[in-house]
Amino acid sequence: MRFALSEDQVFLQQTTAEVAAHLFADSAVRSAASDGGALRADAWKKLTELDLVGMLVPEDQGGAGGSVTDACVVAEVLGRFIAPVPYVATAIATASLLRLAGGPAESLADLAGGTAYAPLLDARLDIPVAEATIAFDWTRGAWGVALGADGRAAVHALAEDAVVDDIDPLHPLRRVRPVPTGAPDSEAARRCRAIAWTGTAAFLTGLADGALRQAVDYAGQREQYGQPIGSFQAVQHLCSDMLVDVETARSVTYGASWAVEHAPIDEAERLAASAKAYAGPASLRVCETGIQVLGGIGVTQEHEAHLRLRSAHLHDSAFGGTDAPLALLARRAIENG
Amino acid sequence: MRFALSEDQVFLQQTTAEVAAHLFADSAVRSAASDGGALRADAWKKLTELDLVGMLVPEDQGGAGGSVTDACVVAEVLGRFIAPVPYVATAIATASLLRLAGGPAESLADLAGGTAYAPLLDARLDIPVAEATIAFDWTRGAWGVALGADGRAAVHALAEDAVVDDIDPLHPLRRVRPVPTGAPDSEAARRCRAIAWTGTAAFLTGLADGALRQAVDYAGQREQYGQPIGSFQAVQHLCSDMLVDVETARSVTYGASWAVEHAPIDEAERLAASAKAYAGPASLRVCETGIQVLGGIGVTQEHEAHLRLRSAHLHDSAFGGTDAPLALLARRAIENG
Amino acid sequence: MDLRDSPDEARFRGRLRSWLADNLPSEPEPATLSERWPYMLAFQRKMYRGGWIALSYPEEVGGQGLGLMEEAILGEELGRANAPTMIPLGHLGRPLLSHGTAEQRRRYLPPLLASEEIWCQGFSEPQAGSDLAALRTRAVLDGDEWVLSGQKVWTSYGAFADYCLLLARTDPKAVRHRGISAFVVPLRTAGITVRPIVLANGDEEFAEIHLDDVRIPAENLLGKPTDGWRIAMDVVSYERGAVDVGYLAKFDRYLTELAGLVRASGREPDRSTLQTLGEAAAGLEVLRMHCLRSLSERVEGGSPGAESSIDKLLMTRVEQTLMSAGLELLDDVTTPDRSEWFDRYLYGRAGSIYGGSAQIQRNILAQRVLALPRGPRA
Amino acid sequence: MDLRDSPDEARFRGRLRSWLADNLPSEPEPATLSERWPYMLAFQRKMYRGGWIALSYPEEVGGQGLGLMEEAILGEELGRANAPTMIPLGHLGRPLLSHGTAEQRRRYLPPLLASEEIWCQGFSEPQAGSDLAALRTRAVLDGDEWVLSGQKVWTSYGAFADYCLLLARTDPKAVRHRGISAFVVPLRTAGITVRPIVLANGDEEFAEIHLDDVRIPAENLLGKPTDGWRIAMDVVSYERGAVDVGYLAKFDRYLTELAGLVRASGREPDRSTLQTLGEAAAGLEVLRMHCLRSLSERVEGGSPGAESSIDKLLMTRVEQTLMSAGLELLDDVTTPDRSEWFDRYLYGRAGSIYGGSAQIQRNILAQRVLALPRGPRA
Repeated sequence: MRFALSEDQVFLQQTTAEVAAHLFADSAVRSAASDGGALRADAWKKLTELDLVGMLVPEDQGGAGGSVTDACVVAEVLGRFIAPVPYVATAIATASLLRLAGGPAESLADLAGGTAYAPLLDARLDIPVAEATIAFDWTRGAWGVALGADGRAAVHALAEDAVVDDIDPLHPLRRVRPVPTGAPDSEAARRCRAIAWTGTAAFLTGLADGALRQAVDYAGQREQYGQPIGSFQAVQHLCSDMLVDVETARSVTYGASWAVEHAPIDEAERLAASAKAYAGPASLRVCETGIQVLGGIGVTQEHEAHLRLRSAHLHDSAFGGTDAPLALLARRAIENG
Repeated sequence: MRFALSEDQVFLQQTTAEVAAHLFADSAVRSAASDGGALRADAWKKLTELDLVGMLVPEDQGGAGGSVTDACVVAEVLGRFIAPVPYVATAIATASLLRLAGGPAESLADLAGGTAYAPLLDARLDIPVAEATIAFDWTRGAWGVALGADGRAAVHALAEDAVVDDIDPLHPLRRVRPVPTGAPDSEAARRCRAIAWTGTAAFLTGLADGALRQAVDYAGQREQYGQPIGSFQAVQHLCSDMLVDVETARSVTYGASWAVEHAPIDEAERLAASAKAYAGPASLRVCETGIQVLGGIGVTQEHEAHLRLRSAHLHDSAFGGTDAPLALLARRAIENG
Repeated sequence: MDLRDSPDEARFRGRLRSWLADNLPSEPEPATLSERWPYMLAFQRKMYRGGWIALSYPEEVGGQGLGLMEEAILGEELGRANAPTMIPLGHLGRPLLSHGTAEQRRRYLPPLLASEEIWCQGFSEPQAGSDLAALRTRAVLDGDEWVLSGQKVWTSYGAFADYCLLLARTDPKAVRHRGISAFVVPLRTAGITVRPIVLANGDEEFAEIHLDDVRIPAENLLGKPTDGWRIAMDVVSYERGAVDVGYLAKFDRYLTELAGLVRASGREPDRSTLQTLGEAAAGLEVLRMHCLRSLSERVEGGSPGAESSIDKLLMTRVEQTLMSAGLELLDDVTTPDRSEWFDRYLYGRAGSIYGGSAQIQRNILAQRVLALPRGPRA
Repeated sequence: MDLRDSPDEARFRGRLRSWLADNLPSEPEPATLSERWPYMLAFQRKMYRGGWIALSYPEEVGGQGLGLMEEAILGEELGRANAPTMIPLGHLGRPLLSHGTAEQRRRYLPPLLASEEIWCQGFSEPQAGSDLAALRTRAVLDGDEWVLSGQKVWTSYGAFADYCLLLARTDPKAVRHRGISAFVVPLRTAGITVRPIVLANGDEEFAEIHLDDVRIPAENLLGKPTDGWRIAMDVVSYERGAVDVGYLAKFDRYLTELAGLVRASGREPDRSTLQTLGEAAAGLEVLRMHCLRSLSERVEGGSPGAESSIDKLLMTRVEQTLMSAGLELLDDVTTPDRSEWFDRYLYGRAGSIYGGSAQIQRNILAQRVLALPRGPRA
């Protein structure tokens, strides 16, 4: 047993962070909320060039042939920088579905080449049982991907309706004309769901990690009553609780990232469900506490903290919120109890 | 509108506190957990002599003819001292049922004279719909009281089974052979339930108030790192949160204590349900935090903090826990929404 | 205890209720502040003309000579009638009443209370948030004028205001809060720039005020020099009472709306839904009762003390519980209702920050109510 | 990342699993500690004879010369097999190993690891809980003997122990933690009184130790004089890792039991039940993964640092979530299951107190991991 990133993964983490720091400066992220998708498009191009978009696509189909852990390393870093790109939606959830649930091979290669694909969900952002109505983390012109009634991933041209971006302008939803789907019952479909949960948990962990770093920086600098606010025990304890949330969300997420590829399906699901159900609320707590530490500035549009919190909410809701993974965990426990 | 205790009520509060301080010293309460009911019997006699047991019994039936607010004043003080007596169960819940739901007049007089009566509940400590199996806060030889199928309070001799006192040894439950009951549908029965909720909220508030006082005293004296622990912001904030819980539970409880006697039934129920659903969890939080402030000593039998927490749990569960009042509040909101 | 109206109170409530029935605007409240402002202002002036504003102020300054009790009834009835949001001005008139000269009261109070002149509060600064006593805006007497320089933030409705009740340091040698004075600053004065602060939910309720050698007449000092801190604490404690700021009515409206959406969903509510909605409803009743109690204590005992931090923390807790309930129950994230609720939730995050953060309120309670020993900082 | 056993680990697990299948006691674990103690001790000695104890200690002192990984596998398999509770002794052998003389290691370690001599930890005192460095027990060298006087509290299994690893102040002039030394104290020595502390749930796991002019040989000093603080911090950080203390296995057992009771109730679980049970289950997976990660970091990087406070806070959080779930789901308060669960819940309240309170753990994280500035106290 070894629970640690490999040297290659640490390198991947560092280079992704360098790229992200360049692409997603705080001010760039703030303007991305209203730039009509310009940063999103530029950044996606760059991430495609770096082979990060095709991380889960096999090398012989034009991808990087990486592991889910590799993809989670990237997703976490992107979360830290509140990156307005559909990495979880496209590079993790959709790529897995196309690859593991027998989707068209040319779409997979196309995805690795930077073409926009969005996973199709129901109105509660859960994985649909019979009908999808939302393209999640939608990009203009994106194809939609969902499991068909035959249990195979199918690609759909989308008849688009309203854009819903008032919760998280960095990750728009698009209503689409209903697409009939199959339920995620096969082992392949269940593994895809587990991978989507895990990738989302990684992004949520990164969002939280960024909030923690920012809070600690700010608390070390901002002075009130003649001393840095970070020297007050009340602020210290807020930050410590954030740290516990971040590190423990990270632990379960990376554990799940290994399990979804290597463990039997029941164990894979148990860990992925735990990661999703834990990282969502943990990330919300951390982003909220981060705003509390920042004080007034944190609730304005002059700071990106609200965008971070918005992204945390959207991703907490995605792929069945906490309800779906918690129900899975509870039912498994009851079966084995 | 006047939201304050009257001068008489403040006097009642003071005298009850003096009596309680005498009867329920910390060491006496600790030994009451295993004295076979001796303190309970003595104290009940004393409270009967002082006309506190008959508080809700009309004067012409041998009682004090007091208001529910008066009874809540007494219940709160008794809670503060973790008094091992069935004041809420007998003097408030049972007395109301006998008085308002047409119980036998002689029983009411008998109750005011100190005879033991216990309300009959179901196994979840909720007010029974069809069958009661638990005598709540039971005293040896107690009569059981429940609403009959005819909607009138009935007195039952109890065929007793096991005593359950391992959650709260100060307020034993007794399993009894099932007693058929009616559901609390009439306005009188609903008002009785509201009074039981309110009285329980008062006792819970008192429990919390005692925990707060003790924590603040201890934090002012106990030194670590060369200063009183109460000077550390982390401890200060724990105490402040306790204060908020205590004072706000008190507000809703006394508001309810007035409403259950004077307001239309819907408003009475809304306030009583709020008091019960709020004071229970608030009291649990405060009793738990109190133990955290006390540190190690708080989790031993050498201190009465665990008895306080046990009593808070039992009373939080009593009369439908938080589920019954929350469901009532939610359904009313939905009807009016 | 008597939560019923007295006969006078009942008559007042009856008159108010029928006036509201006749006078409420028929158009709904606009969503954006720039459209909402004239709407709010028009209704507030109409209410003033009807005799429903400044209830507890003396008649000679334009008030109604009634009490806090009537103020509370007003809050309740406005909520019940789903009336437009009130512009909170009442607490800013208090220091004029208590510390103003006869001339200041005569000049400023009537138009303030009539909403003919809008006032805002210039307390917080970029470097003086929780630590208000650290404020740096300076006022220097130059002949018969005060010259003010500095910056204020978090000024509610600052972009719409005519006057600012502003704190500035007049004695730089005195320690912290001892050197502060309060001023009446006309915002049209040269050297003042007002810039709106856009909140996370898009609201532009707050503003920054920059003061660059702003000259105001000497008589615009309120109270004596260095009375500033006492005046500020007075205003802040009024501000902390939930009744004054009309939050209760707003929360009631939100709860009713949320319950209506649950009903409209047509789904039979499960236990988890009942718990979530029930907790939000219970929270509102607790807030209502606690406000009544605080009100009653104020009616009997004068101005609110450190205990008002309890009201503030409770209000925040109830608001955040209600907002979380909304997010949980409105689980179709693509509906406009959910989106509006999400904006309210974001706005609610500010509740534990403005007017003294939750941490500051807890400090106040620990030290001033519970009398816990001060830390080494003291 | 590779959460699979290596071939060696898999072989070890296989052997252990089959040994456990053959050797687990057939009688259930007794409820009271006085009956449970001999039961636990018998099984622990049997395990030692089987070669399953002291896995990561060197063979020359009676260990198995294996690693932390095998210790973790042991914890997992004990939990999986629903084995008796282990007596936590391993962390007390560590300072003997690292600071003991050859003679001390030879004399004390083998019987400690074999559970033939039981050890306990004499750190906390009535006036030195969170603030361990304030300890007052004194040791004075008198010829070739140390004379010890003072009082220890919160000593796990103190009433059953033969030896105590005890901290005492040897240099009263040195500031706080600099004047402390560690001793090996035989508890049968004259002048020692051990009194059990009864916990709220009736457990007698802890004890007080009173020392009244207790004379022990000079060679019972462990390490050099004033090494005490470093030794203590070492022990405490080992203690904080959840894997060592076998909590994970216990929590797993509790969860399985709770889920079984939900199933046995025959009621179709509603959404609220699924959420509550699911959160408890997720908590355990988080704890398991975090423990694996910490373990892996320790295998690669040596002894655990300040980050172990994360493990401790997580363990408390997961325990308290699990206990609350039990209380909520077992809503028939008259059943023995509920009553047992309530005892566990009460015991769980101690989780945020012993071994450094939750407040102390947060201080450690803020100052030593996040490097936030120290307050004026420093």
